[in-house]
Amino acid sequence: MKKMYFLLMVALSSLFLLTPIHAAEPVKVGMILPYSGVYAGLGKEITRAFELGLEVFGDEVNGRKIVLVQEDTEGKPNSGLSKTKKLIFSDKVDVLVGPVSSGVLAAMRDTVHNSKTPFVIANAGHDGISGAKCSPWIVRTSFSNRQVVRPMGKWMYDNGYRKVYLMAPDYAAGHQMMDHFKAGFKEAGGTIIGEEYPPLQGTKDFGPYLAKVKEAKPDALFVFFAGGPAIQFVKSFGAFGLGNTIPLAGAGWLTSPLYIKAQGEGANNIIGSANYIPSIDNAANKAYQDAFKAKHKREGSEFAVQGYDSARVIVEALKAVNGDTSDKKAFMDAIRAVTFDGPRGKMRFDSKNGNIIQNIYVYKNSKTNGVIAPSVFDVIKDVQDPSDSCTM
Amino acid sequence: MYSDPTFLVIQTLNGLQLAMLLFLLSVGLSVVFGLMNIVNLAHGTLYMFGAYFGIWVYNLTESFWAALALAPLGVMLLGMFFYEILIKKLRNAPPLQQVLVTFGLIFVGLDAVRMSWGNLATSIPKPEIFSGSVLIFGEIYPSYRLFIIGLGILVMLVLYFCLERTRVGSIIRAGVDDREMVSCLGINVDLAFFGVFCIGCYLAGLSGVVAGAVFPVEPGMDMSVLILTLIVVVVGGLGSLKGAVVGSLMIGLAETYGQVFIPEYASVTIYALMAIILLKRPGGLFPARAVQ
Amino acid sequence: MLKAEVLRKSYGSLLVANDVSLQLEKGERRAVIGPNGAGKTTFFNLLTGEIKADSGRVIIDGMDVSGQSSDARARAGLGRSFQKNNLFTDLSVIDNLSTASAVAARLGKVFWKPFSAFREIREDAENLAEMVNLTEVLDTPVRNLSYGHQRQLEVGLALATKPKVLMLDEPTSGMSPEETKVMLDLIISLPQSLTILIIEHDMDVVFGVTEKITVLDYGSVLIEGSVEEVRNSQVVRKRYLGDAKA
Amino acid sequence: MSRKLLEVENLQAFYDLSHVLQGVSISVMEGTVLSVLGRNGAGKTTLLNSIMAVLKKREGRILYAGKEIQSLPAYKIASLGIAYVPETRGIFPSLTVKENLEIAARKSVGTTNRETWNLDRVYQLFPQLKDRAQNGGAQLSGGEQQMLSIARALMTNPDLLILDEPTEGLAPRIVQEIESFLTELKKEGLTMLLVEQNLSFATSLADQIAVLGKGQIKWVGSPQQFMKEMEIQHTWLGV
Amino acid sequence: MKKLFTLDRFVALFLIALSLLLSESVEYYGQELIAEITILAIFAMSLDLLVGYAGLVSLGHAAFLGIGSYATGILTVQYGWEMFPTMLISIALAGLVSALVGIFVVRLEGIFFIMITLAVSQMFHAYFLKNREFGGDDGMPGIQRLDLEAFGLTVFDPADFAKFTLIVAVLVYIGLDLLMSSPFGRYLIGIHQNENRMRSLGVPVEQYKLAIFIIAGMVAGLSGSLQAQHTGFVSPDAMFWTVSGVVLIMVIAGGTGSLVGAVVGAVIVRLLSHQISSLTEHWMLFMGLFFIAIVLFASDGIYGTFAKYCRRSRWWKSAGNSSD
Repeated sequence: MKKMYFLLMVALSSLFLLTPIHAAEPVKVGMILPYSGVYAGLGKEITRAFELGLEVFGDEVNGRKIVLVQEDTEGKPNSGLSKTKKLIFSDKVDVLVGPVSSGVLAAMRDTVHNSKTPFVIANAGHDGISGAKCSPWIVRTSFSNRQVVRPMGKWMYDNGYRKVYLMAPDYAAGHQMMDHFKAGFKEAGGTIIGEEYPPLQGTKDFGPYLAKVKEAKPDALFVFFAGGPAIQFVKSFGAFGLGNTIPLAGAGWLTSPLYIKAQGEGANNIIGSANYIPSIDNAANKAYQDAFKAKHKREGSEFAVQGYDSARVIVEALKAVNGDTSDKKAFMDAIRAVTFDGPRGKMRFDSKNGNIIQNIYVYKNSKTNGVIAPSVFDVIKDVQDPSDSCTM
Repeated sequence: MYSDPTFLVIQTLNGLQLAMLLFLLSVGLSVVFGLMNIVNLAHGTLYMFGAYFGIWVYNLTESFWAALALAPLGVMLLGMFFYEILIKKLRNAPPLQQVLVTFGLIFVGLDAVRMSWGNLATSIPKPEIFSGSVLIFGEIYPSYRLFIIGLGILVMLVLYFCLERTRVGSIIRAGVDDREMVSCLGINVDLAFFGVFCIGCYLAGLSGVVAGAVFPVEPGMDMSVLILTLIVVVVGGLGSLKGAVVGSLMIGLAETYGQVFIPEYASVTIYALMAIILLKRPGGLFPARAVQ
Repeated sequence: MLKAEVLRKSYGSLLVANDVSLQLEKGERRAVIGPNGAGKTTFFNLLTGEIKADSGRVIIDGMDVSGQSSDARARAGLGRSFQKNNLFTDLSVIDNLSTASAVAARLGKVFWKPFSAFREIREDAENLAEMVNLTEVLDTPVRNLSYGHQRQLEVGLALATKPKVLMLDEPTSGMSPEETKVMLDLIISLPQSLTILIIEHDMDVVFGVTEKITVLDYGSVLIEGSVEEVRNSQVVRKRYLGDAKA
Repeated sequence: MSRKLLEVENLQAFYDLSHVLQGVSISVMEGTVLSVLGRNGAGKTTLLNSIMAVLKKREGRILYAGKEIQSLPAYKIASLGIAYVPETRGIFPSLTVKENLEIAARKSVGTTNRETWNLDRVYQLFPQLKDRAQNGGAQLSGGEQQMLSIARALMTNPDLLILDEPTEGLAPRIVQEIESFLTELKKEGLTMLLVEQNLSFATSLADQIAVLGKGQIKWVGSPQQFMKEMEIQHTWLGV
Repeated sequence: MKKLFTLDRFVALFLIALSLLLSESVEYYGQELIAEITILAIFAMSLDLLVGYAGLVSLGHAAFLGIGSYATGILTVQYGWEMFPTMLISIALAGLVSALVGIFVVRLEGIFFIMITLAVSQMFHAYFLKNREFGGDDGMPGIQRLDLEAFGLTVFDPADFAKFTLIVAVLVYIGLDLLMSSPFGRYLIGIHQNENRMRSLGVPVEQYKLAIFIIAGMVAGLSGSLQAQHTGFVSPDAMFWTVSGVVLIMVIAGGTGSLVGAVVGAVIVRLLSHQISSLTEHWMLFMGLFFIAIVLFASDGIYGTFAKYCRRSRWWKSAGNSSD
């Protein structure tokens, strides 16, 4: 029983151990990502690519080594916020990179903004962050939800789809995606003939929804699904024989290289819009994919490229300030000024809202040598987040 | 369009396939819970291991059928292992301790899966003969779903036969009525119940493999089915085959029809259904033992 | 004081109470006897409302409580002990009794004042303990109590609510003769104004406590009468005393 | 020739903290019937439950055919050839009458060459049960339940039959029927341990009577002696 | 006569003193963590009222925390209310909702109570997840804190906010401790020990269960309001069933039925998972093993086992506390 008391004391005294060490030599990058929970795979993917980016672009600037401090958001807003505070106030990181989910991002935003911590968003697509909730301390190397799907609406109308059915999980990102697609599509002249929003958690079966889509006979079905549900959706879509009658289009993550193998035949012929697909043909992408393959024995995904580019942004910004992060404003300005030709093509930050300006790729999956993979179908150049509700 | 009979048939089939998956999952939990008084929250973990063992076997053999045959056995062994080292000791512990231990097992199982197979969602390919579709009233319908329905009905019949027509079945039913009396007839009733536990684990593994070809296989898949399974169990009533059958049919069909007819409330249909049933029948519909 | 009118209860085809009626005057003491499975405890439970009767009425002190729950009937004046000890096993004797006394004093809605500040409840409980001969084990947790003491506490809890009708379900079952004697004395010593209904197997106890007996069999009243009448009844001798040659 | 089939030596048994049996010793000779008499609460059922290991908290020695069985689980004790007809009868309500019987069916493990009990023979002895074969266990009357419980015990082909108040709560006609069945069984040489409150029933069947009171054996003797012992009857049985 | 200083109160005092001391000495993040854990501890205490005192194991208690949070967020952000009346209304609202829910659910038992509370909380979760007016799954940001200038506390200073939550926690503890020492509390203990007996003594058991369900809901609402103020936002995640599950685990791990046990559970489980998850992404494995170890080696929970040991040990008895 003494042990139990001891344990109690250890637990309590560990509070003392939280006393932070003063920022010494290294530049600390706080990786605020999910390492457990539903999005753990993406958190790891981004971290791996970030590390790869440091290897490629240099992990030392002016004698200061770049080190990572990883904290697990669990994909939950509360944990994410708590860990964000730890990284900012206890670890005193110089810059934050993350998170995966928009909910966590929304929870973190005020703390980051108020503490004036440079923050590079490496995945979460929450529209507000490049809209009303924008901050001078935040840039995004990934995308905003509307940035990816809005141009796709116009593109689909222009390419002959007039009546489209929509489907996405019933949560903010799902609705944002659909709303912006709808806006782009309707602006161009198309009609939405039906919408379905299955529950985000625990949709056990897409069969009922697919049967409804089938009944409606649209020109195309446009969806947003990612991760496990994307696998399940694409498999069901194929199994119900919709593949032969109704073209399926989606926001890029639908057939991510991370999952496309598990999706089997159903993934064939799907078209989509994405900020990245592995087969983009440029030198930077080739270098990135070669490096990633050499290290991880598979293709790097769109999640990975966001981590890779985030590393490059930070390294280049550090170079611009000679490794001096004591003036946070100057460091942040340097971040916002970074521009380069990366795997996704030319990229720079929108001075208006800090969101990345990038190409949006329309891709189509096809089968070559028994392997289904996306290839670039069309490119929509230099897409900005269209929002103007940001006032910095 | 909702009045179109073909549409209704298709949706009913969808509901049935979900119901059968739920049945495979819940019957074991219901029995373990209702008859052995073990609050095994880690039942979903067994399901997850079923799916991952399935993928493992599939990757080695390239055969769905090998996965279907072997993975559930692996899960059963895993279940037996945990029974021997942990659950047995807690047979008579207060329920809250069982909750804590099985919660611990959920955590351990989750990380074990992540360490062994990674974090990314994946899937088991369907077997060749059920990878296509069939025509039902002129509608294309995935044949694998019919396979699930068939398998579910088959398991139901086998369980019914074993329980109602065999001596072991009599022993189990008698054990539910009066465990000590069965012992006094010279029958090792604990062994019979251990067998029941093993079958419960086996079926959880089986449903993991079967579901792994439809649903994403990923860490965390255990938690989403756990709740669904518990709902089936309490709706049907603890410990009875009839309860598991009726409970899974109700929940499976309610979930499907809910998504079709009241999509706005799809995420709460089954919760609402359960709440209503529990308020009317505080012990579920067909409990094996009357609630005191 | 207590009136049961044609109480009936069946489980499917099994009739466990077949139109049982009973009337007790104030201060009357009545024993209910009958072979095991005759429906004595069921009858008790129908009176207390723990089992809902299919039909029939229960009247306590002129108040019809037929449709009411068991706690309402208890508040109307029914106090009962159980055949199987039904105590607060983790609490001490005094805590058991004071809990019951608090219920009797209707203190449940008092949440601002410490329970220990109610001296009078403590005194009540101590008096009760004395009444049921448990003074020397006041601070012993129930689970460490001897069986006889537990049975005494069982009666003590029933008494604590100051009932109008006290119902005792086999208060001496499982007791040693000495313990039985103690219990019998205890029951005899209860105030004469208290109406008592007792289920008992031990004829010494029955004859010691009461003059009037109701014999239940197969869920219905076989005979009701004085000790002598029952003693001499051929029906009862045959059914209950097993036609013994004694 | 005759040997002690069951021997209980200084048995102590506890329910929670109450010391129910305080050193009980009895023995049952092979081929005889021992009746244990006692009031309610004397510990009769506890004695039987202790022998069958239904009650596990107990001390002392229990021997069956010379072998110690007190540390065995209930099912092993039963499978040595002991059958138990408990006071509650223990009918399985979810099983039909036939299933109730079949579940118990077992070959004799003993050495005696009694005729084997099977479904047919049991139905011969209790024709009512045959009529009720497909009925659920819960649908039987008290008498039928008692018969089923005894019949089921016989299906295990026991060498020792333990009965706990088989006449309790039954109509006199049924008591007589049961008495005649048991007499039949006794004639076949089946050893029995019978716990009773019904004196006439117990004395007519028993070869030996033991009186249990206060958790101890107070008197042992033949039925004839017992009938003369008015004092014993009064003190320990309240007759 | 009961001792004024029971072991529970002694340990509670010790924890409070330690936290107050720490809130001065640790740096920013430590202070944030103290506030976070203190709020969690209040929530855990409210659940312990149900689990440990009334025997009602709820897997939906987070719903009331969420309602407290949302009420605080909606009233202050969308309606511009002052924080103090908002807090009172939040608590009242959580109480009102738990009354409405409680009327239906308190008569269920065991797993059925668990599942119906889960169902109710999932329905609330689904409502807030869908409702885009309140931010949908992104939740609602921009929630301010209670102005405590009058007491010399600056709530934006984490140390002061931590102190504020500690004071609230102390008040809640004192309140609940008094409540549980009152005749009302004794009724509950009686109900938990033996519901049937209480009924046959004349206690309308369901009414008391309902009362404690409401009180627990209100305290949960309070913790929700504090949490919204601490994090500055509220999202439906706060009422997902796993939140209830984790707190239930904390209460069991700490030891039920003493209030302090719930606090100890919340503190230890939270700190451990915090620390371990910084070290390894496989922190769940260690937490899982930790939970299993508790059941195997400290079956009354961490504090429950500690208390049992203390009460048996000589020094506690020698301090004159033979019976508490």
